[in-house]
Amino acid sequence: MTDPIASDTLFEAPPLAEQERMVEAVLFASAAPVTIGELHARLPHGCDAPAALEQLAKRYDGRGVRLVKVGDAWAIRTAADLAFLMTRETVETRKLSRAAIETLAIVAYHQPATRAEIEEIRGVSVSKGTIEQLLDLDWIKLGQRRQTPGRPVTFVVTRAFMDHFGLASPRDLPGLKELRAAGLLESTPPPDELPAREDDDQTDDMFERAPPEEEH
Amino acid sequence: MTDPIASDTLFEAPPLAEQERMVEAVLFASAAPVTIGELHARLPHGCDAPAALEQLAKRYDGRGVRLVKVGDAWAIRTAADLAFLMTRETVETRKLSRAAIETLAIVAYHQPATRAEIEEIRGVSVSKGTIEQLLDLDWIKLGQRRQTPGRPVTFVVTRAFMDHFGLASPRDLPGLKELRAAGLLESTPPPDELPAREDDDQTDDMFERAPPEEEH
Amino acid sequence: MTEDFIEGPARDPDPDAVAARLAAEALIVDVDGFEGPLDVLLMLARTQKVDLRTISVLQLARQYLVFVERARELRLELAADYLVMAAWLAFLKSRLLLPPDPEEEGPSAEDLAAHLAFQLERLEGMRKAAARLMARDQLGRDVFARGEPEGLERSRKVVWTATLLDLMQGYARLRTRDDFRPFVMDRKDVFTMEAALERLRPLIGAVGEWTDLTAFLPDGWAGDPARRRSATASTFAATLELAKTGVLELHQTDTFGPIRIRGRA
Repeated sequence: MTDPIASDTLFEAPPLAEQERMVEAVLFASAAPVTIGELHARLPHGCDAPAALEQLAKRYDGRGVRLVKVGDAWAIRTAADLAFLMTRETVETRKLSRAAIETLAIVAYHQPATRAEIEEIRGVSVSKGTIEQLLDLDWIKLGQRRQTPGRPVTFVVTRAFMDHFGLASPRDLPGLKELRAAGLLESTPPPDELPAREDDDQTDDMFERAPPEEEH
Repeated sequence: MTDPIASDTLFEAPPLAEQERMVEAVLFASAAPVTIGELHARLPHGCDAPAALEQLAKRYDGRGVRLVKVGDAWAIRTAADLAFLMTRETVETRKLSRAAIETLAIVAYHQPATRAEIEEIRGVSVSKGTIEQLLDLDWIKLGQRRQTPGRPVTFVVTRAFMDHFGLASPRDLPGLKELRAAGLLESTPPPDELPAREDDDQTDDMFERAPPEEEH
Repeated sequence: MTEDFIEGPARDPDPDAVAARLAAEALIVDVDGFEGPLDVLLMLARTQKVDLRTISVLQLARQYLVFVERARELRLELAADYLVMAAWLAFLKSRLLLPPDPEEEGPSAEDLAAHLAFQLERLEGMRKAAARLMARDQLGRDVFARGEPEGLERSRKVVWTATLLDLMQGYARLRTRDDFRPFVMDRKDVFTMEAALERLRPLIGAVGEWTDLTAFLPDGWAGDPARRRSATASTFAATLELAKTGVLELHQTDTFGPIRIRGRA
């Protein structure tokens, strides 16, 4: 009766079910939570916003959306247990770069390996990004510092690395002789060049001073 | 059962009631219509989005918000009879010119339509600004080029257009049947000697070969 | 607005011609409000108060020509489109009035008139459809989307892969790379036969006495054993070459004894 226009045109408030519809539409379309006061201002004269809200809250009980109170205002929100539906991950598979594969291979065959050692074998400097990527992938991790001047950090492969490559232990990595036998070395270097790099010994060697196996 | 991870691994879809909740949450969360494909991508493996949508549509029948179909997508929208409550949300849009409205209608009813066809129907050249305005509103977009000399571009209406005008499909355009029955959507090449605009006259009607719907 | 303006005079009980003339006058006042000659024709057609399918194209042509005539009298500038249409309608009018010429090729006057009527009906149809479209409940005006969307995210996750084979091949590539370094000749410590020949040729003519070969080694090649070996070998080879051509003689007294040479001039 305080609003002459509303009471003139609508002498009676709409039924509660209709009020509930109205509250539902207003809350849905509103860009921010709506207070009881705002609801009363927007709904036809004589509406009982709290009662309509209560009915609406009951109706949404157990549904995919909920009526929630934000401060002194009300809003519709998706049910918290369904939050996982709101983010959708698309997985893209990419091949590791050659630099990353080589660095990983050096760590695997020579672990623990320092960055300087990796660079010496690759003949080029190793970018920080490559090391970081392998650390991110959880395929390498920091080993103990080398007890040499400068105490450089070393890298070792992880359990996740072995899981990914299906290795029971880094010892399972085939040596150069086996690689050659498998035809992975495209050509055979001159015989007298070979003894100088006793590759297989070398690779086996490193597992004698076994890298600390990580617990995962 | 409701644990998405468990159902994912067991390849067992959650019960339909739970799927309905999920669809409800996803549609509430998005302002834009969500395609069936997108729903399936978000819901756990094995869900039947159309069935869940059907149930959900029934549930919202007569409520303050509705489930509406927009092409191959679905959205939740407020009930039109409650528009009077929404004065605060109403977006003041620039009034479209008569040329823009007619051009839009021609594209909608004749799609895919070339610029020459629009001009032939209106009997006047279409200003660049008109097409641009409609493209800007995301109500029309480029369709496939017409396979006629000059390979003219065609225009088709968008999902946003259907969303804006509450059309579940282009077939729901008002008066479409009558226009077609009256032969007014057919391609009728002008006899020679008419001062008609050059056109390439393949106003095939759009529903034979529906324009590709875009992903959202 | 223009439409209202026309509807008024069109209700006049007077014959069509009067209505058309009045309508044409009304049109002229606001010619800018028209969207081309087809639009004007459609307005004029409405004054005939008949279904567009049964419209008199002949009468329409007259109405249009009156419209253009009046516009000229008022010195209003009409776009070329309007004048082209006027010329075409004048032509159509004359053909509609004359008996059909059996010699004449192409579409008949009736076909042309029928197509014009079709165009008008189609434009009218599109106008009505556009009006009905705009009268629908519109998003943001009559129906509303979620005001505070929570958003559906689509995140992209990149999975990096490598196989054990990649790893082994990578390692094998590294470990064998050094073995195949291209062979580079060490040229610093090599005195070539060409150089020795070049050195000996100008000298030998002046050598009349037997002189030890080692005296001909170039400066700086006698000290370091490797360099000395190389220079000695190439100088000896050069003397053999020169002996063959007969410019010098060689002499060695015993095995491993010093080799001496002299010119044969």
